[in-house]
Amino acid sequence: MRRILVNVMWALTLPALLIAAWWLVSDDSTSIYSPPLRTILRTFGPTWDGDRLTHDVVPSLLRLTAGYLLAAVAGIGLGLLVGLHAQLRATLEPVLEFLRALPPPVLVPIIMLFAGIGDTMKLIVIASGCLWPVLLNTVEGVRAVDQVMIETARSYRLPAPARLRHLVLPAASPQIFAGLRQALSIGIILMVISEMFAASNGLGFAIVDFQRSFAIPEMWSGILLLGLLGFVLSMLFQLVERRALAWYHGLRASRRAS
Amino acid sequence: GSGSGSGSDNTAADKAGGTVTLNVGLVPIVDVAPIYLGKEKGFFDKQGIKLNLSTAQGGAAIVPGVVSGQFQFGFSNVTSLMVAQDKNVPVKGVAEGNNSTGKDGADFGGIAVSKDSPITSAKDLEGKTVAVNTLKNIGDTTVRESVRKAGGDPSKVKFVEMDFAQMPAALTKHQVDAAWVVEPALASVKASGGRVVASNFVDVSPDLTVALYFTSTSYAAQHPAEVKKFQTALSESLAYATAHPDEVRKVVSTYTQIPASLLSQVILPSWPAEPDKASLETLGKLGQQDGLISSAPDLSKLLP
Amino acid sequence: MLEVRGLQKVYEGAGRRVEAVRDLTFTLEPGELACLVGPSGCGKTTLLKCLAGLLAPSAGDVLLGGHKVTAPPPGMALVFQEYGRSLYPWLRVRDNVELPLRQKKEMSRQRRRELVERSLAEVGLTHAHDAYPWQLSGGMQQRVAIARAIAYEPEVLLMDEPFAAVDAQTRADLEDLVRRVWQDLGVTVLFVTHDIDEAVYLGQRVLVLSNSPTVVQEQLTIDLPDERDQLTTRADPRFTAFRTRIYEQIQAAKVAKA
Amino acid sequence: MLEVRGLQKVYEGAGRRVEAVRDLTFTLEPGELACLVGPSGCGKTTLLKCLAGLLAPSAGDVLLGGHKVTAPPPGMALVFQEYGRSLYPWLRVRDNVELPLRQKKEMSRQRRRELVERSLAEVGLTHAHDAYPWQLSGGMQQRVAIARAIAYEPEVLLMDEPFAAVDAQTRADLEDLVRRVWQDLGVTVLFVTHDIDEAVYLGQRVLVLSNSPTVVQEQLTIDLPDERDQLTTRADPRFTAFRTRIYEQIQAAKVAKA
Amino acid sequence: MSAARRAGLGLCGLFGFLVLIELLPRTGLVPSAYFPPTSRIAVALWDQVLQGSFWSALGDTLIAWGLGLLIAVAGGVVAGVLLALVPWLRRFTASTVEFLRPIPSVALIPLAVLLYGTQIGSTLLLVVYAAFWQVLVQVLYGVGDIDPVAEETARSYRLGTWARIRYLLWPTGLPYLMTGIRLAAAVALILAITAELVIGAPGLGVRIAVAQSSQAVPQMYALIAVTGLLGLGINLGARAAERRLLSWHQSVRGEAVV
Ligand SMILES: Nc1ncnc2c1ncn2[C@@H]1O[C@H](COP(=O)(O)OP(=O)(O)OP(=O)(O)O)[C@@H](O)[C@H]1O
Ligand SMILES: Nc1ncnc2c1ncn2[C@@H]1O[C@H](COP(=O)(O)OP(=O)(O)OP(=O)(O)O)[C@@H](O)[C@H]1O
Ligand SMILES: [Mg+2]
Ligand SMILES: [Mg+2]
Repeated sequence: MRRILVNVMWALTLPALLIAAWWLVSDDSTSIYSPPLRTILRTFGPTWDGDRLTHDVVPSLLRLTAGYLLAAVAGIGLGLLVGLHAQLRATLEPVLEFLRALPPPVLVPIIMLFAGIGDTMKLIVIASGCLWPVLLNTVEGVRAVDQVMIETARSYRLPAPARLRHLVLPAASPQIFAGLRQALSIGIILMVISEMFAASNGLGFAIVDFQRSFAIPEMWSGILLLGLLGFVLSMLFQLVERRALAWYHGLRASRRAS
Repeated sequence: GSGSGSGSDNTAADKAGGTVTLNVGLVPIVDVAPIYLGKEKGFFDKQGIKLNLSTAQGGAAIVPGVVSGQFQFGFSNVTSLMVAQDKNVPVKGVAEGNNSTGKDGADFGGIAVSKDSPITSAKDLEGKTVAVNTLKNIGDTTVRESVRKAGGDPSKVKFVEMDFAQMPAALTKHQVDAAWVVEPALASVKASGGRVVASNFVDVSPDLTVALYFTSTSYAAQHPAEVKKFQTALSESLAYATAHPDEVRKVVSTYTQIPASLLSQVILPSWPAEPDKASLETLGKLGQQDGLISSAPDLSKLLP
Repeated sequence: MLEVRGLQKVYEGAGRRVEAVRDLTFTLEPGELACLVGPSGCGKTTLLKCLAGLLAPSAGDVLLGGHKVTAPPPGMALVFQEYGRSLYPWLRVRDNVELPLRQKKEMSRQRRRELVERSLAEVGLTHAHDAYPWQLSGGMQQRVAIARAIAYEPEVLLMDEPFAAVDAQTRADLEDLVRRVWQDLGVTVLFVTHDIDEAVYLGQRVLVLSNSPTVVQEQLTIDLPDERDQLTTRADPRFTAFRTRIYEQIQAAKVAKA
Repeated sequence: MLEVRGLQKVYEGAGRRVEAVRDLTFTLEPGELACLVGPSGCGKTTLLKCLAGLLAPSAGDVLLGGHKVTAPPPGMALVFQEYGRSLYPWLRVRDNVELPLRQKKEMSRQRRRELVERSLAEVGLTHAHDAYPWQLSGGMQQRVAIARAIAYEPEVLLMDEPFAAVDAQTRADLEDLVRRVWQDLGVTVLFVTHDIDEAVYLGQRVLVLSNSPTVVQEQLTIDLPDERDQLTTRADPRFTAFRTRIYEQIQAAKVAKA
Repeated sequence: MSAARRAGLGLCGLFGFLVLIELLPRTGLVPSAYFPPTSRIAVALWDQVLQGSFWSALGDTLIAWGLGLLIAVAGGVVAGVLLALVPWLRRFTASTVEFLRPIPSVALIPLAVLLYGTQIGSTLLLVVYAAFWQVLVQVLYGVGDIDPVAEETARSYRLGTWARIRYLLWPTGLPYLMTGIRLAAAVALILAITAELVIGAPGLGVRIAVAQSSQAVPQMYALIAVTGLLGLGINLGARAAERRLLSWHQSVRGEAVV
């Protein structure tokens, strides 16, 4: 119980200080684009009421989840393949690097050509952005698997699936998780971007809509909500990671216990 | 806080040698051809204005740029300006931007459908999906008016947001049933066999003012002389553009990349000297009716 | 059974060229237990990895049962010198030992359990089933690696200094374990060690490698009785004679180089 | 000099609680060379890490020169049992040895070079300066770790089974090296080994640890003459007596547990 | 794999991709008016290359990209190392970091314009904001991956803070950082183009926007291809740097073996 309280203290101190600073600095702001924090917070409640939550936030979250999962599966799967086969890597890398550099705002129209303007498109846009950190980290993690561990697996002739499941995946998992972590925030960003195109609802759409209709405090409240969303998702992510990488953190913690 | 207008006096308005440098934020479309033409013809030099024209994708960048004084002037559609005024954004129109041609079926923007679409009139849009470039803006309000005038129920139309640039493809691929398209995308739609089923601007008013050049209220108050010079040069440009459509097409090819084949098909907007106040009142009412703005726009403050 | 012909291995890369093994030729009969001794860095590990099909020789051949070894052949187990790194830190001790067995499709779950239990008991780790390898001492880790190889019931067993990290008493026990397993299963064993007494005590034959450039310096048949035990065998005067002989050979190998 | 009082260390975590060391009390005089023997897993490494200030004891104290050890004290060098992982794979052999010396601000570049050269020569690695650790054999890696400790010219030297991976001849040479360094520099040495002969040959005193729960089972002063050499000392009947004595003690320690 | 072979395979991959783009519209799967085949894009690209304004736009984009990336990487590394060295700082800032990370750069556009107008400053702001987090997260995971034995070695030899950064943190984190830089480089490019596209700061993005709104489809694709090619070039540079900087690392040295 006390530990939880202490943790909460640590987590809240800096945000509290920053919010206080923002509050003070912005308090007498007359600028239309940087309204006082007071105003922003006051609009927060009324803006994100139940109606908006079901109409904008929930669809966004669903798209985000689906896109993120799609990217995770595709990124890890492709990353394992590409990481394990040097030839395949040499062949595919230029194309992947080419695609990786394409900015989503110009990519979206192209994706629209293939995937239409519905949720599939948004899902693909989110996935197409989340894919890269997962893919790159998986590839690098796979390439870095310890030689002796590989030789052990080979000498016992573990067949490919067992090698994947029991060696490559766990060995690369710390780095894969780094990628998944990166992808999480990118996913949120792309959720917003995808909803700037051919959308009529969603958190991203709402923010852009506020911005265009000069509802600036509402827009800021939306940005705050994005931040909160990122924070909550990242906490959830850490829970998952702590379970999945228990051996890894245990190994490191046990050695540093002094 | 980082106040508005903080940058309004430093870089931009340096009056070195009697000339002022004015930064203007524009959208790279046909509508703003007169200002490019005027610059080319020296109308602005004559007033001692050195013009710096930048293009941005839309109001998202231009309005804050003008409000913060990074731009002295910007180009925007009137509905956006009404919304801004309604939200107390300190903007003020200074000059006519462009007008609808007023010719039904031959306007620079209209509601288009694909070649094989069963839709023949605005009434058929009931229950259909219509693409507009921005929701809750001039596009959907005027399209609703078209539907209403054709005897349909505008509340049954489903709008979806999409860049003009993507509309031709979306129509071809039947991702939307209809789209409110403006030039040059409209020419592109027609080139691939699409049809215009209604001219939504014309349906609102025979002489609808679509866009204005605007500035921030603080700039207008502090630099009336510059505003005046800008207005003078601009009205000369508008008149010249109206008189020389061929030169307009030529200048458009300098700041856009519209393919020549398409450019010759593009319908130019009209550029009268003054905004049409009556049409703006109608537009304001539509905006109010659709809930874009809370009260009737104060046109005396908004218009030059 | 296992035939090595003109084996050469040259390591190249990172600006270094090392001829680890120059020219090795020898044969192991089926069911033989041979020990390999030689100075540090002479290429024993390299040789073992070539035998196991983990490393491609630069020249020469390795034949197992008349077939050329190009990949790890079935029925072979290897205990790595780098025992710590050959255990997977994300698997508990039990799972580390069980992992290779899972690949034997025909083996029942229960038999697997039994083998794991028994082999861990035989190396004295009955109580460590549930630990992660990094929670064990060096010697315990090494014993896990030995248990894994024994549980696998291989036909050919290659061991690279498997007792380096255990105390004298445990070592003696493990020596007897290896001889017992060898006799019970009729497995062919090649055993690398630095301990000359151990080599003589364990082996039917002792191969002495020279210092690099490495060749087989001497092959000694240890014609001590097959029934050996720690007290009487080591007290045998012939034991001492073998030991002295080998010691001299290794000395000679070293001097030849200096 | 080095005093251990009532030292206890309990490992907790990942669902396991291990009392590695129950209650250890002993003292090392300045300039003493003591050897530590004990069954595998009895807590020797744990003890050494507590002495080195790398691990905080669960109870009891470690005092060095009268001061409590809470962090690695200056002038102490440790040779790790996991020699392979204690070398940095990104540094060449020479740089691995030189790294700790760079921390000695007052030392000239030239002196540093000299120390590195000499210590590498002393462990027989004159030709491996430019190699990376992963290009070396196990025994060579272990010798690099020894060279690093010796070049550091520590006041207290803790060695954890430092000769486990080298052949008999090299081992004898390294034993003499340790005794030479000890005599020349007057350094205090605590030496963990599994080889009872080695413990007797090297030490002025041998500490025997019991099986867990670990205590000091016996402390034996080895009053052989200070001038020792591999042939005559090992042939000394008192040497054999000590050896037998220690062997019995370890047996006793093992039996006590079973 | 030789460099030539790698390049050859890469070219094959690219060629296959180009053929695919050529065939997609030709087979009528997508309307060629909106998705032109490779050949038409190539012609449009050639047109662009002949224009001086294209090169100045390219220069502007590259300057914004390079400068932004430099700031982001430097900032990310310094912040990451600082957070790794000072654990309480990490705890203190964790929640804020998680809050700020998912805030999309695009949502900051009005703020950027407010501060810097359409000058390079606003592009930089967006580029740095987006790329910084990529680097930071990778660095944090990287420095968390330090081998415990390597860390204990550093502690036992009392390496100073600087030496620990230089010789332990840096090499361990480097593979993660390289991935981070590759991720950040692409994100920086994406944001540079997007900012130009939306805000109208000088550069390639403006040209893309103009082409887009002009219905100049092949030109638009040509410009998009240029961003892809930039990404390709950036990756080539990163790979070359990696082969130099990480020659010791498993992922790079592993390539040479087998
Ligand atoms: N991966 C490698 N790259 C380059 N050289 C290597 C590599 N592995 C081993 N060597 C070199 O090959 C030689 C033989 O090494 P090997 O590990 O086979 O010796 P060893 O007989 O097992 O020694 P030890 O008894 O010390 O384990 C050594 O000189 C070593 O430096
Ligand atoms: N990080 C750890 N976490 C949990 N338990 C540990 C850890 N390290 C060691 N132990 C346990 O502590 C006990 C003593 O280990 P230690 O490594 O000190 O033994 P040792 O005497 O050095 O053995 P060896 O001679 O085999 O190296 C063992 O039972 C081991 O399982
Ligand atoms: Mg070896
Ligand atoms: Mg130990």
